[in-house]
Amino acid sequence: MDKKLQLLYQSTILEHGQDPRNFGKPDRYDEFAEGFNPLCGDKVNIYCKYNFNLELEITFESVSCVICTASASLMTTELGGISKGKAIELIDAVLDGLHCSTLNQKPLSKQLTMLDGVKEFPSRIQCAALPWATTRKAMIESETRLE
Amino acid sequence: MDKKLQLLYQSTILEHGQDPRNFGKPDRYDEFAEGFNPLCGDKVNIYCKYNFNLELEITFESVSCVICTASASLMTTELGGISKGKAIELIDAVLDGLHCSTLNQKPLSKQLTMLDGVKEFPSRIQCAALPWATTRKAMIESETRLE
Amino acid sequence: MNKAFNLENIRKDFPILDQEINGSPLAYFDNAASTQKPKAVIDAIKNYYEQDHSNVHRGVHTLSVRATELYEESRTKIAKFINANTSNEVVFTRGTTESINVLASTLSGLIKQGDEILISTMEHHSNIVPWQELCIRTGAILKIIPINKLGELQLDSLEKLLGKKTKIISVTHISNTLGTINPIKKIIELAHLYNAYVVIDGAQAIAHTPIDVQDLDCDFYTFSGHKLYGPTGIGVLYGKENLLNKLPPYQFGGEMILKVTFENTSYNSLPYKFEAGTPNIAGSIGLAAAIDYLNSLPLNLCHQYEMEIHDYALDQLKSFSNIRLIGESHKKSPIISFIANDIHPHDVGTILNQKGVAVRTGHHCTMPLMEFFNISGTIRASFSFYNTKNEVKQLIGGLGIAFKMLS
Amino acid sequence: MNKAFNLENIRKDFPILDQEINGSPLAYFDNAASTQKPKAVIDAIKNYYEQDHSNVHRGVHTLSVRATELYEESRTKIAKFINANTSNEVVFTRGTTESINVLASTLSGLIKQGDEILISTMEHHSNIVPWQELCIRTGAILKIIPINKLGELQLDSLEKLLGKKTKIISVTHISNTLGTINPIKKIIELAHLYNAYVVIDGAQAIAHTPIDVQDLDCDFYTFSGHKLYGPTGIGVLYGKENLLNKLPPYQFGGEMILKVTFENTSYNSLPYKFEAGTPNIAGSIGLAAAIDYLNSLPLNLCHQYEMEIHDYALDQLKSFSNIRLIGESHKKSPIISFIANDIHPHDVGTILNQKGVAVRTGHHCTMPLMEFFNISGTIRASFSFYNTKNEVKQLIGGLGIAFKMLS
Ligand SMILES: Cc1ncc(COP(=O)(O)O)c(C=O)c1O
Ligand SMILES: Cc1ncc(COP(=O)(O)O)c(C=O)c1O
Repeated sequence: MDKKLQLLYQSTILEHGQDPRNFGKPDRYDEFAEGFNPLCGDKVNIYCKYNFNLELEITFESVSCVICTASASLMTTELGGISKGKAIELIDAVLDGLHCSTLNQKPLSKQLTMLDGVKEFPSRIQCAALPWATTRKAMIESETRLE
Repeated sequence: MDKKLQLLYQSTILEHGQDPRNFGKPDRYDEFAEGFNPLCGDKVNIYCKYNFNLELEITFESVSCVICTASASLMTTELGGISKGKAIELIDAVLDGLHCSTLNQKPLSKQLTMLDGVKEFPSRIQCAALPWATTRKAMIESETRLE
Repeated sequence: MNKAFNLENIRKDFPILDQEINGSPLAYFDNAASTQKPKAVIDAIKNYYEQDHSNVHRGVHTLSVRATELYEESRTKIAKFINANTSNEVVFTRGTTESINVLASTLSGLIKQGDEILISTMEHHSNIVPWQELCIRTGAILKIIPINKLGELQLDSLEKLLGKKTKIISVTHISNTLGTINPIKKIIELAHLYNAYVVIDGAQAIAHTPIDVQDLDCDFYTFSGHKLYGPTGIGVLYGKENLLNKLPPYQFGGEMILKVTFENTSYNSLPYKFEAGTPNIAGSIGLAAAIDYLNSLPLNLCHQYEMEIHDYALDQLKSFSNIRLIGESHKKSPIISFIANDIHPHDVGTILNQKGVAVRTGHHCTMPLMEFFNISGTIRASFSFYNTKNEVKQLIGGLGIAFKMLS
Repeated sequence: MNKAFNLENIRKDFPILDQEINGSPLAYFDNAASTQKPKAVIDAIKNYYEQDHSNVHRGVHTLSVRATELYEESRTKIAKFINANTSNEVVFTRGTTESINVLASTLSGLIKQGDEILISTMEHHSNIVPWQELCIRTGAILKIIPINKLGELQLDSLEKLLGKKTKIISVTHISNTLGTINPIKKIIELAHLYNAYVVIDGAQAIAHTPIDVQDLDCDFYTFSGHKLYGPTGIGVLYGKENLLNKLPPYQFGGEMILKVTFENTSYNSLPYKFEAGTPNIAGSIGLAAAIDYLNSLPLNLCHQYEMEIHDYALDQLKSFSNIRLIGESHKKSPIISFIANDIHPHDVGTILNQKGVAVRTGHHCTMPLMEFFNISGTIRASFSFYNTKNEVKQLIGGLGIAFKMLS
């Protein structure tokens, strides 16, 4: 089968896309944002909560394609348990990797670099980026609200 | 010199264009209309008066090119002294001759058929037609006003 | 028309079709979004710029006269194509969206608070949002003509919605998502019983069915050149002469004026009143060339053939058990929308493209319709007379791969 | 730039120039109305339709991705050409007229009764009528910045007109009739002292002088593609990002929305908020090709050369004693307007055309300016870098014949 397609739809991605982790809306959360891709209609809701150690607990809901869902699912597994500052750093690295450079060259986990497969499909980059950008929005907007 | 140009700017036309007959605004008039060519800015005012025999006396004022001025001047010499009905018939023949057929084939005076020279210059046909159309407007609109 | 339909020749007229995408021949099934251009259209634009270009309407010199003649000839051809009464009824716009915006903006003077505007559930955003804005501006109320599960407009509900307050009905002739052909002649008849104006969104219909605006008796008809094998950036607003005369101008500037002073400005007559500024001259000429091209084909056979391809594809799609059709109207144009169980249209679109097949996936600018069907988007294959059965087979093959990969 | 200016090569780039009109070689001096197109522009449009066409922004398939990339690349090139801060500040329109209409329409929310809008005596109708309409709608007052007999804007009068009530100043960068180059940087500075927004009509300037919107600090800058060697039907509205963000959308429909429900609609971000419906994709690509072409030339030398031709023509015209120049500003672009005693411009235009010379005659869509000079029209020769001294001689010869014939 097609090489590029196989890179895009690697088993990890398909698996996360079809059986996403940390899916759902928690009863209580500290930060929230809604992400929307007007081009395809994909929707993502992001919920962030911080425990007493200020470690992130993050979940999401979405109506979205495999790429977007998998990206969100992978994201939650990566961001869970780290601090907000670290999370934003990681998000920025991923967004830069998706839009400008490549994820491969970044100090990222193996499962994240798999998202590089999307590079061959320019119209799908925003699918992969949407959950990350939405989480960033949730985190940053809550700060401006506090100010 | 150029044949077509010489047909357009025949001596009669140049002469009428530079020394128009029946130019000016009368103290009293029965019908009036303003003609305007938005493409070049030419303006013609037409004044119609009827004597006790119901014969037309027609004068005009204009800021216009040679073709338009000559056409107006020629028109006044042709329409002066005839009845309104006859005048409209003549106007319609000329407008049809200018826009659709040729003046040559119509029962018109020699000086009017000279306006056929304009046919080779499509952008100038409206210059020749403007005074005639304006006179028609003056005559017809006054009727609707009376109704 | 005694001309024969010759697929092979037709395909040669469209240079873009002859290419490979990701190693497979291009199968272009995105015709409802935009049709491809025959060589005749491309050449008309090229020739215009290489030989005749100048600004229109304002010059005595030869190029200006030629450009003006070509531009006005285009208008006349288009008027004839839709059987308008006079070419004054053909106003050039950028496309359907602008045409509808012109109407929603200029009709608003006739609308009072509490008046009602009717549109339907299946409208394209371009035939929704301008009317929403009109309602916000005027206090009018937007009412929605419902559809049934097959994606058919509910005429009986329309009859109930119609009333003395109904001022405008704006509906699509053919749905870009469902393919439904609406009974617009009947709708126009009903609306006119209540003296409501009828606007028809003809963006999809113009390429798939002959349009006779006089027979339809519609007040306004709108379409885009780029969906009729013509250039981008050009479209048409047809309006009955007496109605267009009643409306105020939309944009202001050169061409549309008669006389300007700082105190007072008077407007030009139709259609120039609605065409401010230098128009898309090459666009109009290209659109007329598209119409000339279509007229050179056995157009009714082309329309028949498109439906054959549609029916063939529909039949083939039945081999997949996971497919749900969206839009099963009894009267349809060559558009098929479907979803495949839990598989997202976007993923299918990407895989199909990898096999050379171009389909559109998503909401197709009909989000309220998506809401009605409770889906986020569909996979849409829309056909033209240049499509082939082999291309349909390519689509079916690609779907097989996609479904295997994604489920 | 070390490139040399090579007239012969440049002329070869413009296919239309190589033709005869009425038996004489074409001498095209109607560049202020519309410029001709280099082969590079025509080819870009052709290639687009032959290889890459599809609708933009909504597809996952290759053609749609290509079309979108080409379209957005065009925006970026244009942004760079005028040194916009981001390509979000470049909105595609049909042309200058539409750009100004968008502004006059969307700025009206910021205007109250009694507010003042300033324009000048030398404006094109497209920069007069939209503001007149805005004033009628809002009760604002239109004030006119006067000019002197040379056709120069009176800066001291402007300073007197400026006040707390001044909300918008909209002036032309270069007058299409007079050739006057206005001191817009100074005007913008003055206006900003009063927090007025400045709109610049750049229709003429864009082809004759480098534009740096950031250096100018103008709020809005508008121009047409067809006057910059690009296609018809495409133009640009530049606006500062924060200002464009403040303005409401202009037209409504596809592309410009984020989400549509029948209850509520939210709008897309810049620049899409202002681009409803399928845009003139080929037009944008053609305009970018024009900019690429211009960038391949020694553009400053081209501008210099145009002024040489202008000066040469001016000098030659002095041999006629019956000529009166209209527009003698100290800072001029390559446009010459004149009248000849009692001879009507139209008659001169017709005779010149018979000799292959294309000039524009009439009011040039600046009727109030004609009133100021108390004339009904002028003969206008407007130059491009593809014009030659021989063509100027042809003009002078034609004028000799015309004057002899008509006086
Ligand atoms: C039914 C319908 N209406 C309106 C439009 C808008 O047309 P355009 O984008 O050409 O303005 C489209 C196409 O996208 C359509 O399919
Ligand atoms: C100074 C000026 N402003 C505005 C316009 C209008 O431009 P367009 O007709 O391309 O919209 C023109 C050209 O005709 C012009 O010269």
